[in-house]
Amino acid sequence: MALKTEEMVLNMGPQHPSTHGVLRLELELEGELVLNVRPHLGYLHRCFEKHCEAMTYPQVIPYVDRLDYLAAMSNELTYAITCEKLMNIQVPERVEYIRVIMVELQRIASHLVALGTFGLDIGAFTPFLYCFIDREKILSLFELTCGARMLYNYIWIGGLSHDLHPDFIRLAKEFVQYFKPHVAELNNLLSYNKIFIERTANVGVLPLEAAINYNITGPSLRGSGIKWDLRKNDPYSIYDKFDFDIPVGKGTFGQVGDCWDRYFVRVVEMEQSLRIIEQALEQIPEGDVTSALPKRVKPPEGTVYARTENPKGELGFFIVSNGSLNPYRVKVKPPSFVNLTVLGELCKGCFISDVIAILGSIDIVMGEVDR
Amino acid sequence: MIFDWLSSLIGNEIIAGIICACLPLFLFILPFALVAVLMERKVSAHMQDRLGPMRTGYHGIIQTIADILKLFQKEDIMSNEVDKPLFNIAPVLTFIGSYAAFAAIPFTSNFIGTKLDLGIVYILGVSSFGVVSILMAGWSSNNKYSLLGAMRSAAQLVSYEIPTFLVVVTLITVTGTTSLLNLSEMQTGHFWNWMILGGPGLNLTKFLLIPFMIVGAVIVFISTLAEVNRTPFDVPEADSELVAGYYTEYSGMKFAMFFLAEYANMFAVSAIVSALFFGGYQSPFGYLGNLLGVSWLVPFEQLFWFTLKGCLFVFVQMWLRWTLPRLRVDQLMTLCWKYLIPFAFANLLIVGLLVVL
Amino acid sequence: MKNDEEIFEILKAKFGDSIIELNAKSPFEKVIVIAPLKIKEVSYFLRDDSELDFCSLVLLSGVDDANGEKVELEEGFKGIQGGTLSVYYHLESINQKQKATLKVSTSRENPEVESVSDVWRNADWHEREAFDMYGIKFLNHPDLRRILMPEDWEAGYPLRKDYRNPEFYQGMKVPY
Amino acid sequence: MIKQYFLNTWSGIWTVLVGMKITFKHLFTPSVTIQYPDVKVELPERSRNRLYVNMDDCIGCDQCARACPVSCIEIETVKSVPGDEVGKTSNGKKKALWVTKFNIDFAKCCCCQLCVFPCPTECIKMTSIYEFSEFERDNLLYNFATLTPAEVDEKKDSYAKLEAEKAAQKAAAAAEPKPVAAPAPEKPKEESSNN
Repeated sequence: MALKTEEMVLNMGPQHPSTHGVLRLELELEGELVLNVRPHLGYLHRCFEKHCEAMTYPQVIPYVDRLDYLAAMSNELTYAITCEKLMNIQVPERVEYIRVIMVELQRIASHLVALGTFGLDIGAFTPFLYCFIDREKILSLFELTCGARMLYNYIWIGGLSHDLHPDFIRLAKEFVQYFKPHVAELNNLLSYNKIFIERTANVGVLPLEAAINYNITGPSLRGSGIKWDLRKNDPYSIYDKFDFDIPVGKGTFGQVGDCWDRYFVRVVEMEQSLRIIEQALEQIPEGDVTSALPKRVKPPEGTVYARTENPKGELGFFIVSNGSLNPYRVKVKPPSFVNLTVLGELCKGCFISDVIAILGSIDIVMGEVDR
Repeated sequence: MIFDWLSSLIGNEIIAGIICACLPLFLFILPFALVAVLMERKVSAHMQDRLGPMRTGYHGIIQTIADILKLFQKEDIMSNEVDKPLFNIAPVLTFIGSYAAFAAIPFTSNFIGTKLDLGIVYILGVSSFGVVSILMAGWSSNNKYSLLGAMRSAAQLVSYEIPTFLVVVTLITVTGTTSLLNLSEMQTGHFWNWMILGGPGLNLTKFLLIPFMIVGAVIVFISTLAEVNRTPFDVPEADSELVAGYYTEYSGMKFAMFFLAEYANMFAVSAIVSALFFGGYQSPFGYLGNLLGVSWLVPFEQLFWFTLKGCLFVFVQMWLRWTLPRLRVDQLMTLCWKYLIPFAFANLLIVGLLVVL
Repeated sequence: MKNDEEIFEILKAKFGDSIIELNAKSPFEKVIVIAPLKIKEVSYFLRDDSELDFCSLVLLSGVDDANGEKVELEEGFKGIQGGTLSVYYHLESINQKQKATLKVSTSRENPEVESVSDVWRNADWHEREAFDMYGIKFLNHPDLRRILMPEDWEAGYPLRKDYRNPEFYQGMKVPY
Repeated sequence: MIKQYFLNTWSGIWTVLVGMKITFKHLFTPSVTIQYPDVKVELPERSRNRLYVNMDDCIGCDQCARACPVSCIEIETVKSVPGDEVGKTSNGKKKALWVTKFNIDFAKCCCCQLCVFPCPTECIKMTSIYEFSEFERDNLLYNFATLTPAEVDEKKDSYAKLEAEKAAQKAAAAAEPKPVAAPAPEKPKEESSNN
């Protein structure tokens, strides 16, 4: 007679070391094997969309910062672009350059957190701190520019709150030179480590068709092997002026679209961001950054959807304006939220340890998932 | 040896035995655990470009003492649903397991708890005692994370006994002894007499043995690392998956017991590796005491070398911990059954052939 | 690549009355308005037709049109009766490089829309969110529960324009 | 198959050694930690921390309170009666309002700096003070208004009196058939300070 076994339900989170915030996963286990995963959200829900309806358009920006708090600049840029599209504002060229520099620095910072915490989930503690040391340097650059380290309120509708600090360009160039060897170091320490490869390669394989059907965006989509980057495919700001590549997952150590591919796309993206920053720092023109700021943000009636390539994926804002000072409806298209939908699909039949790895590799931020 | 001396001094064998048993605990394990915890924090901190504890004393030297005091004061939290007797006894048993191993470890040529002829076998035996207590802790906690951790731990410890023992058997074929004291005595003289360099004597076999001894040392180091649940083999307590594994529910002094046992274990396995392959308490360069003609200096030198070697291996364990990611459960088994055991077997065969020839 | 008018024409030819109009009021995007109970059929066509090939649903957002009449309910609190709730679908085709915006409007009192979670898998959570925030019922949705709000939230649907904060939740005062 | 096996073994050992080399190198790189309360980082000039309001310059225009996305600024003003000397701002504008209440709740403040930009007299600004934690949440409510409660009552009274006088005047004017343009000195001043 076979032993009678029953499934065990394990609650992972909302307070758990590696659920990246307050995500609760309900795992159905058979021993170490995961049969089913049910994510539960909402622990960080703070009514962003309802708040927006009571704010004027510029007042929304500090709230936008708090969506994906690891990439606040990128969120601001998306919101600013949406409102500029709604109001038909052309921003000066210097503003565009500064925005690109900031957003790319932010992309590096966000990826550093993603890579570091991914390593931490796998069990490597040290690369996490190396990543954070480098990230702190980026945050210091931001602090120099706008005075805040995480929630900047820097990119405004039609311009910027401050011009660059006189030292910024020198320091940014120094940072680029400083950071280049660190990517190689991270690769040697973590990416090519045999244990790390064993843990991530062939784990959580996301086929391309499923990724597109789930509308996965950002590095997670590119890890599945498609060159889809809004900076190239649907250019906004002045990204068409720069020369950079889009890394895609090649299945170096396993199938295309596994955790390692998703991870490595981020590493290569950091290098490409460095290239963009270098070009932008060389080409940046002189000019006034506040000239296009509207006196009164009162867009015409209409609906608009604009989007940018955030570090986590495609962030979009759908704004319904009724012609008043307050937006009638602001709907966020949060990349983390959409990317998280695929978790249940990916985690079927893997180990508990793999759930952690998969969750880390799709890189979610609960501030954005729950809003 | 020290027991004989003590019993003749006091005249009562039981008291002498108790004193003899307590000596390593108070003279060695507790101070070592204190130093090792601080060392772990400092090593990890400096590897990560941090400073580590800096406030209590010069560069945080007395931080661990402060921590111990804090742990003493902590409330002993126990949920209603735990299996109380098992829950209480598990940390004590864990500590006993690791402490018992010290009985057969030769600290110097004079100081060894008991001169067992089967010393190494005894150590391997009692160290697997830990499985029972870990299973106890995991089961009695009534926590799913603890249970998973305990299950993983049991599978892991049982598996990794095998490569360890295979390497030990290899050494037995070379040396013909299972007593750690005899093994250490054999490797006296200079470092070229160590087992890692083929053992004592100077002949062709010695040089042929060197590569296989190195392989054996690596295998035994990896498998003992796995036995003490250190990264990359810390799946039972994998903090990012199972919160803290089998001791999730423990707090205060009970938690400290697990902690202490872990560090005591770390030193025990380091001592085994050094006794098996790196000459145990033997100095690599000969003794100053012999040179100067003051023979009482020799045991102290031996203790110094023994501690140094032990600490070196403990440092390597820490170094590995702060470098490597963690293996998955099935990969842990793969590493053991598909890599370590075949290699250890092949090693055993080749060394056996070499010895016969 | 097709523009909105062409897509509208194709849909109109195929589905006739289910496609209500092409709303070009907004200067930024033209919206194809579709009958709420036909949206699934239309979605399947949009996804599977090789000309259209809308392989992904970028965003599904509920909107409270608040176009009903305002009624005084109690103590100066205004409710809305009648009018519509809308759901916007932003679609994108990666291969054809085209975008489209669909919209369905449903009655406020009994908001029912066909679920498209079979067509695009990520619609599952988006629809749950729209249900959570507006109370729009997505028919044939596999698991229509609240997603962001607590599951036992009884005070209604917070993003409706006539939403009123409850005073107590689970015996706790709400504005702390 | 066999080749792969040995390749795996080798790459396992080799990559571990590579990683160990990197961490060993970092053992000797200077650490980045700062011993915080003893050593403090110098903040850049644009750093945004606690707000400070220079009440001498504040004209009570309420623009900062309106810009604030979290409504942490609370301002109440009383119009001055003719003859009151409210004072001048540092750039020479005459003030027309008594600021009877200027509270900033730093428990709510999100340091977004949106209040600083619209201020016409640049009297509200971000300072570099970041150590102002409190045990009681109420202590985070900072009161910047300089007037004492007694003074506030006095100002309110005198304005109420003025209003009453005006109302009386108006009533009188309404009673009279010929409308008299009542002088209203405060209003235009308020508008000019707003824009």
